[in-house]
Amino acid sequence: MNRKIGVYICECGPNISEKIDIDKVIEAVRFLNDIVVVERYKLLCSEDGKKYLTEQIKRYGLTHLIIAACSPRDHQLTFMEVCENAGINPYLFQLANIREQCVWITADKEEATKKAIRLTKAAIGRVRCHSPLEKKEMESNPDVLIVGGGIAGIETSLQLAHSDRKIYLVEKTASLGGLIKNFEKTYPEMHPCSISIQQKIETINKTNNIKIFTDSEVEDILGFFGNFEIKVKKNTNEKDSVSFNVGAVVFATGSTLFNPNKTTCYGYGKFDNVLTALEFEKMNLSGEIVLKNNKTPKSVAIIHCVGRTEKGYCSEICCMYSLKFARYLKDKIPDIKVFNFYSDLCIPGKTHQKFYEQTQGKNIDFIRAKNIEIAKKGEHLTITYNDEKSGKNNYDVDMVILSPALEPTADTARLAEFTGISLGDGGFFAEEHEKLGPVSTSSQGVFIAGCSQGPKSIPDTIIQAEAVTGKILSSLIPGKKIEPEVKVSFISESFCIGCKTCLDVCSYGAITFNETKKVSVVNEVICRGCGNCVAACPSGAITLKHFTFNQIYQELKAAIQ
Amino acid sequence: MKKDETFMPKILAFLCNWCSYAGADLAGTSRSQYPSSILPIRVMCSSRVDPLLILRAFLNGADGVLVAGCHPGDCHYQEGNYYTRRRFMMLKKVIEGCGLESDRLRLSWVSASEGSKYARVATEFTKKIKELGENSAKNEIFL
Amino acid sequence: MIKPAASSEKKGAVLSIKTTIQDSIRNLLKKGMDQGVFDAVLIPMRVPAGDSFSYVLIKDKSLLNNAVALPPIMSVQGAKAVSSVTRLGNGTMKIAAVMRPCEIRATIELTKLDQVHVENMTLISIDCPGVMPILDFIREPEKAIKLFENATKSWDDTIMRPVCQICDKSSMIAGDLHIGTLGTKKDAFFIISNSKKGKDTLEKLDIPLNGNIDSWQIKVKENAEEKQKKRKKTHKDLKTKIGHLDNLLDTFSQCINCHNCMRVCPVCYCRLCYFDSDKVKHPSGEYLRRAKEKGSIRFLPDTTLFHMGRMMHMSLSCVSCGSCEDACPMSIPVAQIFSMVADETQGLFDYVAGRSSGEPLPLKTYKKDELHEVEDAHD
Amino acid sequence: MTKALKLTKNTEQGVREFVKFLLEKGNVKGVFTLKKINQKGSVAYSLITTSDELNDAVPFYPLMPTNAGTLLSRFTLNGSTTEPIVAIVKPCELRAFIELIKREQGSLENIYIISSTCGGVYPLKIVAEETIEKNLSQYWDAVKKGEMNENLRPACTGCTEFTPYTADITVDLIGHNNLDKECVLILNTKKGEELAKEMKGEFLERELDKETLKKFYDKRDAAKKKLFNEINTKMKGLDGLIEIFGRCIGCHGCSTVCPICYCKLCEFDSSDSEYKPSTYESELKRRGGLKVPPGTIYYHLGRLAHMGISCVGCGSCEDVCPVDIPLSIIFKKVGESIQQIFEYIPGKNIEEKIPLLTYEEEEFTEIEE
Repeated sequence: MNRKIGVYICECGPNISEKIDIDKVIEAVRFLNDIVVVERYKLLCSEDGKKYLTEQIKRYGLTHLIIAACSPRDHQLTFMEVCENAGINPYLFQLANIREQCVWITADKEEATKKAIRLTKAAIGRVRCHSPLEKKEMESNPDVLIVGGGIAGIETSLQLAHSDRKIYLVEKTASLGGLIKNFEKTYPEMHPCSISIQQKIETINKTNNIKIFTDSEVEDILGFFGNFEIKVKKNTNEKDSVSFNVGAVVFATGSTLFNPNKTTCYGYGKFDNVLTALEFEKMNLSGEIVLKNNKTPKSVAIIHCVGRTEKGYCSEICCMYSLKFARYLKDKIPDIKVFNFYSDLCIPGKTHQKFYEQTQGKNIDFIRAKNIEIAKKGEHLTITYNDEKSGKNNYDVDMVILSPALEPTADTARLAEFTGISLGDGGFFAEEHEKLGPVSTSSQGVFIAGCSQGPKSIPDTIIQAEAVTGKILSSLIPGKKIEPEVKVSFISESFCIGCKTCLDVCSYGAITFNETKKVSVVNEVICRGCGNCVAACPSGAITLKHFTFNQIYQELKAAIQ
Repeated sequence: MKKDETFMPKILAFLCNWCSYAGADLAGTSRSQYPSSILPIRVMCSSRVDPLLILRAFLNGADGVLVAGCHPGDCHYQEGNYYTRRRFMMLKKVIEGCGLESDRLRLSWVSASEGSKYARVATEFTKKIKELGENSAKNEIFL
Repeated sequence: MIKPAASSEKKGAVLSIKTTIQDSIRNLLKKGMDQGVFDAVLIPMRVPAGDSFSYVLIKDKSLLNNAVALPPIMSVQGAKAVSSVTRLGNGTMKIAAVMRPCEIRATIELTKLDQVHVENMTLISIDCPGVMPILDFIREPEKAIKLFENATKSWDDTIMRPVCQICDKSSMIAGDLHIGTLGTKKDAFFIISNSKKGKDTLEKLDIPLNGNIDSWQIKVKENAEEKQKKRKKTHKDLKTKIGHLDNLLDTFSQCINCHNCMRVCPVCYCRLCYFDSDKVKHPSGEYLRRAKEKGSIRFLPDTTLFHMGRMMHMSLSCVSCGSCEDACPMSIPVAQIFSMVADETQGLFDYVAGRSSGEPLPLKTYKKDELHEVEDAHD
Repeated sequence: MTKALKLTKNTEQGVREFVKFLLEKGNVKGVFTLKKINQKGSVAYSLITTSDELNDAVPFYPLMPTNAGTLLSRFTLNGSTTEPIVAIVKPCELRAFIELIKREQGSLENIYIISSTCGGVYPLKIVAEETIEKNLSQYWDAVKKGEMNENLRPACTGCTEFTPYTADITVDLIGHNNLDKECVLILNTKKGEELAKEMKGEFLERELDKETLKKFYDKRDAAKKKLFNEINTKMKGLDGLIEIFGRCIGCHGCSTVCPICYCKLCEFDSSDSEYKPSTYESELKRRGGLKVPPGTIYYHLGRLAHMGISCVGCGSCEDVCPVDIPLSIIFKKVGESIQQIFEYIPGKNIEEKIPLLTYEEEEFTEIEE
């Protein structure tokens, strides 16, 4: 191919023009092979600049474009768009970053000019090896599978149902509502809870485009973003299974409580009147707080942080709901004595401190304790512990409520395996990125919301449900095709020796093995284009489009010569 | 190796797009100053940096090669940088085992918010390379 | 049989030697570079450790001082070096390549397979007394240099590779220019043009082609005839020795399948050899089946198939350079066997590998009326 | 204590009869072992299916024509063996095979492995020189006494991995005094025990003698250190490397015979490694001259980077080098230094991942400055 490369150097107002000798840069690259024009311009990213570039491309019949200007993080897309509109494939363009990483880091004009020349030459060296890449488009299914009928699943379903798509909501128990349908009130405002969740369930039942499967489990998930094939089976009838297609999957499988049986010190399951938080919520919702012998308790101990050491993390919400329990108890049995045994109090948030103070005010004891043990003593339960100052101590109470850590539900691992995502700390679903991608996962089109991602409060759960909704609404638009990444890996069949090295290092399960041909194959829709497999392959059989060995090598060679 | 005060080394810096390239940009926008010896090469992930690319750069006369990526655990692609670290460690051993200067290779984790760290690494590394002098592979005929 | 160029085409000059012939050649090349006749020179040079020679493409004239036009060994066959420089195209540099006759011939073979592009290259050969086995040199370089020097003077081939000892094409065959050292006076050598390009080059170097090269021609002819006799005899002996399949198998039984012979062969140009490809990798059942047929098979099997297959693939282009034998860790006389087979296969088509770039590869062409002896007799 | 089977035959004869028995019983359908293949005394690995042919088997011949790891890989590359076979191989060959299996280049299924403590092998040139037979009695004498032999492959002289890790049956050779009177097969695995079960002989509890092997190890280790030190004095800087590799003729025979180099087409032979005319031109502008073909140092360093992690130190590379480059010691030295950082012994454990295909979150924090 006869290349015609145009090189344009942006003055970026005074930003670049005052810091280097642009004319020297022009001189240095003007006579390189394939260069047909080298010009400077005051501000290439401006509307005028873009118009100018378009005219230049047409005037010189450019096949490749080099712009020496700012960081590609700023205007790469701007200029790629210019290329596209002017009829050059946008991948036959390269941006040399002579601003952020060149003129702004030194006051030495001469050095900066030399470096700008090197960077521009590097970009030219690279662009010579560029190949045009074509945008890929794929039909996508806008429908969504939501696994888990708790507050996260319900909220996501309701939000998404407003857009033009079908929602499949799969719940493994007989009814929707998850854990919180057992809660009488929510902290800190102590508003009724079970009523509002009932209302949501009614709405969901009335919404036409939400199909609900209760007593059901997801049996298989195949495919990728835009085109997942789902199989759901009824728990009650093995043979009763349904298949349908969706474009995205949301895991809202929530959490379950750490089983206090795993530590013997609490006597859970052994002594009467030792309850878990959930058992207590249920008792409270039923109306009456009573002991096994139907008497009203006179004193209650609430034990925080049950299982925290074993699990290795703080479950965030236990302290707050323990305070709520103290409120329930005081409201229903005003004379009751309540002891809170905690190791660290976790009361973050703008309203929680106030709630804690109000709870404290009602003559409720907070004891920082270690080595808690519970023994039976007649009708009572004796709590032995070490406190901060006075050493070993004990109290007798009528009832003990344990506030255990939250842990992922049993099917978390199974669902993760279906979709090739990994499990993070504590066995919860691993998010794509702790900070930058908290509701996405390593598998495109698979999202996580609520406690399946980690212990969290109801408001945080709803935030995630809404975030997932946003992600799906913006990426999976009914009638619009999806554009998978084009800068992906490609494996040459004739070079591949079939050692599966690439399968091992790929974080996305984007590579599969063709057993007949004994070669690895990249699924271009799943590949994210990191290039890890390329560096891992000893045969040089893998190419990462737009980051080929030759492209990078020519760039670096031109840079150091 | 010749020592020369005016020697301006040529150091290639493979920067991952998401963390280190952004960090290097930040060094610029906050006007952190560092030597112009550093020549950035943007890659999507540090794990794309094939040890053979580094070897080729080295034998082509690059005075130093810096590979920078997201901090462990922060990789945009989840775990690429853990592989980078292993490959890099191994390459260093190969270079060292063959009696070459493995100090010409450096691995650094630079996040998008660590502009000043990037400037510091660039400055330190340049200083180190200046001490080592020019890479003799540059003019070697029998490679 | 060699078809010598008509003597009218062969014109040469007699140049005087001031210090050594090597120096004179260097000066000639320098002059060429000074006058812009060549931009670069491809020529052997001693490696820094002194234990070998390597082709170096030289642009910096001062490096020519270390160049050696006729080193005692052939570490890399020159055609491979030419291919490395020009396989992907002619480039813009005008290059003078100084090589041995068999290296030039291999280069000519590669032009027919598009593996070299010599339009911008001037191929210069030199009268060759043979090369020493590479290990003889590596083990005692200084001694080897002395031995070779003496052998060059006396044209004594006893220290050379066996296949060099039976080489009957050790002088000008193809190429553009030739440096003649046979039949000269002590302080002179010949430079002979063999093509229009060669003639033009000498013109540009102000070397008039009016020298008397008769003594060289006579000596070359004598030498070739003597070697041809020796070659025929050696091949005959070899044939009686390995002429039977059992003997052939026995000869190759020591082969360890390293394929070095193929890798260093200048005319084995495939990127991936058929005999290294998936086509020769069988399922275990196949190996077991073959073992059961005979009670036992050598593993890997098909060693002889490899060598004979290679003969099929490349013997028509074999220039008997001997690289294969030099590279064989098991000291199998590969080069001698291949030279014998090559003489026979090339003889079939009256073809001499590398004699002329105008001669098409025999298997790429045919004559309507030929080779009836292989046909079934028909009425 | 491990189960063992003692036969009152000289060791080689004993093993020969053992595998004959296996073949005749039908426990295995083939025997993969070294065998004399002609009158001249050439030895090659063979796949033997009849007991008559086993008479020429020389299972412990001190020669490695090809690393058997490569051969077993070739045998099982396109699916594990359809019928059971027993393979008698050297420890480094077994380790190479395991490394290849980790790379999906073969399968152990249906293969019984017999290995031995290994006294090392001679360079192949000894075959060309036809002097091996002369050395044999001296060789076995030294092995018997647990002493080192001279003139072995340099890689063997410095080999400290002479005991197999994962063989089903290990034959006691090094320091085994009664080598010529008895044959001791140590049955390491259930598979091995099962195989030997019906063989006539004395079953006993026996392990390799740790003390003898430790002494032998110390000798080898000292020899290795000496070899490494020698090479270290030469491998100084780029100039040193060029001194060593300058005579490389680029045949890539080292990679062809390397059991770990398993690629279909080596990256260094691919078009990616070719220079364009324009590349030559720009290189010449800078350097004034360039070795042709170029890339020698790149090739050797690159190969180290590719296979050093799995180098089993068999020494095949050096044996086929037409220009006597001390490859095996260089590769062994650099290979071991890489392997040490990952605490990895190639081929020791089939379950252990190749270090470059896995990682730990907390490691090598020191290299990130």
